[in-house]
Amino acid sequence: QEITGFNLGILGGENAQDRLTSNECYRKKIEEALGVPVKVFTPADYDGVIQGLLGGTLDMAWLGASGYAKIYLTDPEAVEVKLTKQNADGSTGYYSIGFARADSGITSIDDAKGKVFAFAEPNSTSGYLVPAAELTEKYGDLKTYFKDVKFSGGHEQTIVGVANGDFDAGVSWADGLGNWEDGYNSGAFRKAADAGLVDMNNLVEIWRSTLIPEGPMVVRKALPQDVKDKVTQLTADLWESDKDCAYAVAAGEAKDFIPVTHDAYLGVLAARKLQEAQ
Amino acid sequence: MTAVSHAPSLAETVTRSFDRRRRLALAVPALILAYLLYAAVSFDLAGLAARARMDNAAILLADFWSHKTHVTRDNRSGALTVAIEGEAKGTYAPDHFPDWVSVADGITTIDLGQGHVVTYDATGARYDIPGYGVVDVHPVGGKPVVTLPPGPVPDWISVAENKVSVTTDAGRFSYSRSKVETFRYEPGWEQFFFTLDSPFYGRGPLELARLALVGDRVDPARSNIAGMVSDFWHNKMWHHGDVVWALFETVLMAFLGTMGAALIALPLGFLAASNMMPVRLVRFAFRRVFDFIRGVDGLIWTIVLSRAFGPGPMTGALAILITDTGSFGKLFSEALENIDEKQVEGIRSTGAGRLQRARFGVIPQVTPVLLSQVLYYLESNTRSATVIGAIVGGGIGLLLTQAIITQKDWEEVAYYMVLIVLMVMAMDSLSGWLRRRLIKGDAGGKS
Amino acid sequence: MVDIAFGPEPGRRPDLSDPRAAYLDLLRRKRMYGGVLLVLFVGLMASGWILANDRNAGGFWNGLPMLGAFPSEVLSEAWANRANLPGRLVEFFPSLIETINIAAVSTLLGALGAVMLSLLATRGLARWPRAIPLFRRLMDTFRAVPEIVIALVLIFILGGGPVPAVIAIAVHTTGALGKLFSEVAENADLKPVEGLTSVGASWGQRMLLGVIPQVAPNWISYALLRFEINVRASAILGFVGSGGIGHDLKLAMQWGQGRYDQVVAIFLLLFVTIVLIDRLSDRARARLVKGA
Amino acid sequence: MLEVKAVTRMFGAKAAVDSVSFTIDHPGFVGIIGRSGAGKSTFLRMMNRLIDATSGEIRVDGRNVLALRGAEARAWQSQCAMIFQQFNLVPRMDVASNVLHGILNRRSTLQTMFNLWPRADILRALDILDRLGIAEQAPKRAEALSGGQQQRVAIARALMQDPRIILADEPIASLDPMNAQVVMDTLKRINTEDGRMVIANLHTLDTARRYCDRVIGMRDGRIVFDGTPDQLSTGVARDIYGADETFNEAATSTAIPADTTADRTYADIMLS
Amino acid sequence: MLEVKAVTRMFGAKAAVDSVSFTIDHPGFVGIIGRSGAGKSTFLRMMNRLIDATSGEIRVDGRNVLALRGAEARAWQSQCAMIFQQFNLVPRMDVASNVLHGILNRRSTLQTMFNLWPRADILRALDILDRLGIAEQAPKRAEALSGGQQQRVAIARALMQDPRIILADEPIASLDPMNAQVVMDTLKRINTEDGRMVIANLHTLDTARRYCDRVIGMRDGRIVFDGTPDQLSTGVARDIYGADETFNEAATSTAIPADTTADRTYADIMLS
Ligand SMILES: Nc1ncnc2c1ncn2[C@@H]1O[C@H](COP(=O)(O)OP(=O)(O)OP(=O)(O)O)[C@@H](O)[C@H]1O
Ligand SMILES: Nc1ncnc2c1ncn2[C@@H]1O[C@H](COP(=O)(O)OP(=O)(O)OP(=O)(O)O)[C@@H](O)[C@H]1O
Ligand SMILES: [Mg+2]
Ligand SMILES: [Mg+2]
Repeated sequence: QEITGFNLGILGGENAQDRLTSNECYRKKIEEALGVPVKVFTPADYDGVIQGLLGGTLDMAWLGASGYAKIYLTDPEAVEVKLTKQNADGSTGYYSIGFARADSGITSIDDAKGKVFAFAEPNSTSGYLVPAAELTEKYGDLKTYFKDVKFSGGHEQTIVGVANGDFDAGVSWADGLGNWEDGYNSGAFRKAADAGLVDMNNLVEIWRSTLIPEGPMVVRKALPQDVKDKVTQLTADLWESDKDCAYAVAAGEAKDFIPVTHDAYLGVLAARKLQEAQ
Repeated sequence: MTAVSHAPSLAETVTRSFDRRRRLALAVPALILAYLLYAAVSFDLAGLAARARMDNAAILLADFWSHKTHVTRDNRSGALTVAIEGEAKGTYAPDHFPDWVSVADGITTIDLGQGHVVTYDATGARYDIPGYGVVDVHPVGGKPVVTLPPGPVPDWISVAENKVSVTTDAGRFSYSRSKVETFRYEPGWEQFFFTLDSPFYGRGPLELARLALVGDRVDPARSNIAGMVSDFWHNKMWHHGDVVWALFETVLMAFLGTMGAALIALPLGFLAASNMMPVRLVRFAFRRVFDFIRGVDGLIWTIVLSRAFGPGPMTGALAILITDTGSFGKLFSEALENIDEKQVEGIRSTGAGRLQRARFGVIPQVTPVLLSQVLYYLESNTRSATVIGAIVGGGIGLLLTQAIITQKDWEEVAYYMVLIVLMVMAMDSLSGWLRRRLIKGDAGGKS
Repeated sequence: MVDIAFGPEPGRRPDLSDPRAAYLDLLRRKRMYGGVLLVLFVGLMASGWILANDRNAGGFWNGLPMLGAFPSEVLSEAWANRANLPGRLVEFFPSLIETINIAAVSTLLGALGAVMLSLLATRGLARWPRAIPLFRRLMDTFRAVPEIVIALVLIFILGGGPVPAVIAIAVHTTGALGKLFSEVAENADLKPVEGLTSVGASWGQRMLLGVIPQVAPNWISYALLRFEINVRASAILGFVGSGGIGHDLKLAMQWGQGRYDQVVAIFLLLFVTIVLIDRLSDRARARLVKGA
Repeated sequence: MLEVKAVTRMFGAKAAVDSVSFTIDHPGFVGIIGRSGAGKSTFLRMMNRLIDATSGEIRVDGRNVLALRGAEARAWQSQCAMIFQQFNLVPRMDVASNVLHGILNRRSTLQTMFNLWPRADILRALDILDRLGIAEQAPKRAEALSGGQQQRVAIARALMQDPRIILADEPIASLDPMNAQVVMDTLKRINTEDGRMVIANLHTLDTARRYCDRVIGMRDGRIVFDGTPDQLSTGVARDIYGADETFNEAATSTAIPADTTADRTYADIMLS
Repeated sequence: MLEVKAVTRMFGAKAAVDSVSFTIDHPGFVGIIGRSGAGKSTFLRMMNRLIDATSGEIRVDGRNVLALRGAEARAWQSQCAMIFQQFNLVPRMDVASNVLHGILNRRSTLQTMFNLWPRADILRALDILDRLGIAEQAPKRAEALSGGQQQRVAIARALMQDPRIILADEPIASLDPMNAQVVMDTLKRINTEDGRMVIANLHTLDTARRYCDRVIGMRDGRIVFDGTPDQLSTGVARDIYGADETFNEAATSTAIPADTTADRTYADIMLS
């Protein structure tokens, strides 16, 4: 069948206007490839994009891993994963990193037993979902293992809270590349350090999760096959054909967009299921 | 003349009623105070005082009206960049550094003002702090080694194995294995009018005026005035053009939602008014529908509608429309119940039909009330549209919430806040003006 | 709308020497204005909706059949887990109380602020008549800043929790009620005030005895209305991470599938509360204003 | 031409109008008097079909108007204009529009919805206003007029209906003496010049005496007097008003006092 | 004791009170008459410091009260009671509280807020009400009283102030003749019994003649007459009121007419 338009959803995380601007080149390319008008949407929170994909008003989006899991669990027939981002070092994910104050003497999760532990917020993949699932698997019920489990409200609040001693330890995310004292190359630590909120020298890493996959690029399943193929192909070739544009779409340094399958997200899906059961 | 001269019972009644009122006068504030105390405890006000991050407030306040420029040297490659807010689009060209940064023979000198000077050179970096001395950092085996003036280390200097940082009133300095950075804070919204790549950047208002009116073309391809307008409108840092569009989109959502709701609620209001709708059941049903619509909040409607219509301004407008249909339905039916029956009777006595009675007996007298309500909601919906816009991905609200969530562009937050306040004020005056113009002085709807 | 929109023309005096021509002339102008106004309004509405529809991801007609999709998804799951519902209601009840407390405290504080500001900003009553424009602008500004903006900024400083919400709503309430209060006060009868002035009463006494008893029923009625609005607002602010039941709703909502029973429970609590408060305040207001 | 047969109206157990019957055979000026609550308004309102009768008939040219339903009842209303104590105009609309409301029944709903009247109708409305001496008020809003002027607009609306019968429910009760006189004079003129029947509820004896050809006295819903003004002796009046020996006719008088010099002088001084 | 020196008040370019000077040396009953707009109210309001004078002095026992500021001005107000045409009571509060307002100047706002009136004050207020014959109204709301009663409450409030001077701005203009007489009698009694000075703006000549020891006539802001009531001839009155030959004194009369039978009968009928 024919399509009359193509709608692209972009997730939050950066200034909305910047997101629109940086994706303008991408939009143009898709428009050229498909020959129909392409519109870009940038709702403030995940839900806007997710509802759009579920409702069939958005045709394609870059999602977080958890967002994909949510869509899949709501309606497995809504979207299919196509590509993901490959980082400069060849990895395709990031880590949830446990940390504590350097002067607290805590250097591992075992040391943190009986202390106050902070997560970011219940819906965060790296700030709660994955670390909580992994820690629960290894140490049993966290509410009894730690003295208290708190939600700080966000990654930044966790970092600041631990640095201030409000919490004894917590988790946040980073790409795990580069130096700890810079807050790694990218992630919540880096942002906090760059903003001058914390001095990374005062913090130590005490735990690291398994690799959390980068979010996928998904397309709506119901789209005509050739549309799906065209858009996927175009995006997969983006780093080769237009590096600047690819940089803008990836929102930073990366190596390539590479194909990915649903299986890469089974871990996150399982973590979500685990949480749901609670 | 004594108190005995009148019936004692009267004096008693009166003094007793004074006592009663006195107790009431004391009890009400006491109750309020007690409730506030309870609330303070339940909101953990004491804990809050401890949690409050006043330094965050300071950063925010400073960022509201100032900007910082990063002077960064990559310690591995030795490359030097000077960038406003450290952003790519605010990066100075290497041959056009601001005048407080000078590079000569591989030595970078950064003048932070008030005598504070930072120098980067091949051996490391130095920060000369007046009244304290020189903080000298040089790498040994990749790790920074710091030499401080004698005495205890002040708390504004942080020295650790891999990183040294100094924070003073003049700026911030940090040295790590990978890079050395200096931040200079300056007041003002940098690049608000023109970005660095514009030929008009850094020129004073007078010069700009001269260029606009009489000056030679800076860019031969376009006149100066056109260039200025275009460079301002397409400002890459502030996106003025898009911001204006966002404002318009917000007002559009509010306008469509409010007016649409009014048009739908008017006939429904008749069906829910006891003096217009004789069938009790219908009336009751409509009232409950209005209650339901209002009870489910606009935000929830937004989410429900997002599934059906996807993100975009129409979804926002529809969300406002639905919520307000509930409010207007209730308000309108109340207004209809309060009408003066005499006018309707007068029209009825001429043999007018049902619709005609409504048109001439009812509509003229409720119009001022309705109009004034609608205009009032128009103003307040402009505010709601800001919030709803954020969810449906449009309007100034999206820009604002995004800027706040990313937590670094506080000057943009300030800019958007000012714009929102101005927009709501403008809508307020517009609706006030329309009210006066259309209703001509008589007191319209209260409540 | 013609008849109401443009009453007796303020500008041109009708030519009294020929009432008939004068009236016909006036009628012509009224009809023209009315027509222009109507065309303008219809044009604005139509082009506005078309524009909005164009810029939306999904079109109006395509979306219409999907309207029930989300609610039915939520309801069907909640129905499947209906056994949990009573437990959920109990679970979220404390959050509801917190939300109501946020609304009540902020309404109270806002109303107190509004009383002061409105008295200071009302012609004929103001303590410092020259400062009236100042206080008015202050109220306008308070009113114009959306709650969510203040809350977001305060959350950054104070962290999550109810206090940012209270402050945000209180500020907005001060502005909104201040305007309404001062409109009421403007219509207050000044004779008692003058009477009190003549005995040498201070400004506070004049306001307390001469103005407040007159305006109190209307003021309280507005404050009750505001309380109801603020319950809603505090629920919404939960969406941005201030405490209360709105926060729980947001978490459950964002999680989606699997927690829809929570969504329904929270929604029920909120809905019943809002409707209840709405009815109660309606009653109370009717009694205050009409029964006085 | 008008035949009222045993018309009754109950409110609950109480008969507001209790088996009233009378006949009027030429278009005269009929006054109905009686104290407050006697049932005068209720009777007129039944006649205009603003409320339904409980039983009885009112035959106009042989047709029982009380039995008419729907559009027919409205058509009857359009032939039988009503004037109210409180004028019952639409205060926010202009005077001419208010007068035009008189022909609402004869124009289709669609035609009237947008207040777009044919030019001929407008001119006729202006003519009527002119006849009543308030043509220059036509563009003003009704609420901007004085009470007497508003009542004249109400009369103009009634004339616009081109009715056979004009019912007037205490047309001068809310007016000051000066305006009352103008309004009563107007009604009388319409009665004599146009030959339209006028039935007016009146509060006061002297007005009834001065303007009516025939006076009907009501008490507790029943007719207790029916005759010419001359027959209205003080004794009869006492009967109607249910008053005792102390009855003083001046008590119900609203006539303009003969001597108004003092008032005028005062007014002059005040205005000077 | 009271010395008014060239007091002037401008409203825009217009002098509402134009260089008024006079002296009063014993606490008599002074009437100020003059037609509407003559500046009577403006003068009293300046004296009570409700509005500021443009220039001039009012010396009471040598102190210029026009120069007082802030708390001192309020203290002066508390010694110089004012009675208004519209009573200016707090309608929703009870009569006793309204009387107690007379001593507000001696109480702090906080005390007022918590209704902390000492028992002695309450009793004194009741005594004053008793003296004015309305003690049994004390618990009622002020708005529930008739006009004449309300004005007596206002006088009670004035007495509560224990003032040296009572200013009364057309105290009987909104009252019916019966109540007007009661109120004027009360003021006169206070004047003679307590020896407080009363300055009253009066609208009507006969009231001034009947109650005043001294009459001041104003016209266009200036004093045009200052003398005893006997000196108030019709010619002088014409001067004051700016009237011509047609001047009829009755026009300003509010005296109670001798014959009120008609009114009473009417009332009886209506109430029966
Ligand atoms: N809608 C109603 N419901 C119940 N009783 C009514 C109603 N309308 C009138 N009545 C009663 O019917 C009786 C006659 O009322 P009506 O208004 O006809 O008297 P009236 O002669 O016009 O008196 P007035 O001079 O006060 O206008 C009164 O006792 C009145 O209380
Ligand atoms: N607040 C004001 N602003 C402007 N002009 C005023 C004001 N108050 C009074 N005036 C003018 O001052 C003049 C004197 O007014 P004032 O009220 O003192 O007269 P009066 O003798 O009390 O008349 P009345 O018998 O009507 O009360 C009038 O011309 C009036 O219009
Ligand atoms: Mg009647
Ligand atoms: Mg006066």
